Amino acid sequence: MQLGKIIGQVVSTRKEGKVQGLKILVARYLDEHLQETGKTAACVDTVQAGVGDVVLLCSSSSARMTAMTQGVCTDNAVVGIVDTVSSGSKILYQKSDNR
Amino acid sequence: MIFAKVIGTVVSTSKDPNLEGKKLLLCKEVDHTGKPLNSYHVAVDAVQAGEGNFVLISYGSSARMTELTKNAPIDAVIMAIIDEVQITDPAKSAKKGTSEV
Amino acid sequence: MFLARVKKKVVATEKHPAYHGKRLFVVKPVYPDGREKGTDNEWIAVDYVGAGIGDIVVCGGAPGVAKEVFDLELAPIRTLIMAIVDHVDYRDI
Amino acid sequence: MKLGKVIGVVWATKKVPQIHGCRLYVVQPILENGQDSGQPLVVADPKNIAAPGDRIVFVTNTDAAQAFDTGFAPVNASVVELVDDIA
Repeated sequence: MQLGKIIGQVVSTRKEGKVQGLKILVARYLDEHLQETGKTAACVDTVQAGVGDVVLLCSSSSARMTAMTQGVCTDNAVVGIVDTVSSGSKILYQKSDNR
Repeated sequence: MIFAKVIGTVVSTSKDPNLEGKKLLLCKEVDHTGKPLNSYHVAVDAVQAGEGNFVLISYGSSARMTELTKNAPIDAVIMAIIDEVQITDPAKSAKKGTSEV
Repeated sequence: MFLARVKKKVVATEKHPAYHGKRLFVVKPVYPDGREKGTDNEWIAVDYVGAGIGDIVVCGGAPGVAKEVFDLELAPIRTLIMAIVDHVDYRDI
Repeated sequence: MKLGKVIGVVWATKKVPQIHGCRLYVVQPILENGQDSGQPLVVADPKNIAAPGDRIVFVTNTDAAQAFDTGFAPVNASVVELVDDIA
């Protein structure tokens, strides 16, 4: 999985059957130091993530393994909202409550 | 499979039910000599790895082929902790001096 | 799927059971006019149609395809030679 | 599938049960003429076909798990043939 930061949402009225009713978010990929990279991805939300959240992004066929994305034509899904990322005793990221 | 070094942990409370009870580790990809490469993975731990360990990561749909990760939305799994990488071809082994792992 | 030229035959005695009795070739992807696509581009493919060295063939495969065409329980086979090309009709764009 | 040369062995005592007893090799992908092609990778050898120094054929991605008797193993590449000759 990769880390990403939610920067927006895709609004689309005409979608493929099974994608209807699913929230599609725009995430910017983060590197291992939680710094933003230039790459972004559209991904199906399965955990009610919001803009500003640092999330776990699952790609390829594994993205279709959640209850919400089973059989859906997606190859990228948000599967978790990250609380903390730490390296040794160093905290690289801590989710704040007042987002 | 790719070589990686465990550099941190990732904690998440609101996640897919299939991810519950699984340890997520932040892993930096390295080459066979231990030289860091330009990518990383958040991988599920299937072998009780810890920070600093030199490990093997299986990625993509193959990552779901352990009892722990079966049918879960997981695209990277730590499937072995490496004791040693023995390179027989002298021309290929640790060109850049000593290993960093 | 891709067009390729059969270059050489791979000879092996020790192999995975799924490969018993199968011929393996080195194939190089080509453009429709027969030019090779890059020098660093080479695949090993299992023959399904009786191809020979020098033939232009259609190669490809997907997970599980080999299992079906060879009727095997387990088939760690990805790239198959699926067709021998007689000629390619194409237009330069 | 690709051609490769076994250039090393990965020793790991702690691994997932599916690959117990299966050797893991560092393989350098090569071309038919022996030239290197791309970066070395780790390849599992479920049927104990290869040894260091050998030229092999390996299969990647989902199909790699099919080289195991169970068809279920978290590996990205598996050895399927030991090359005697390329003619």
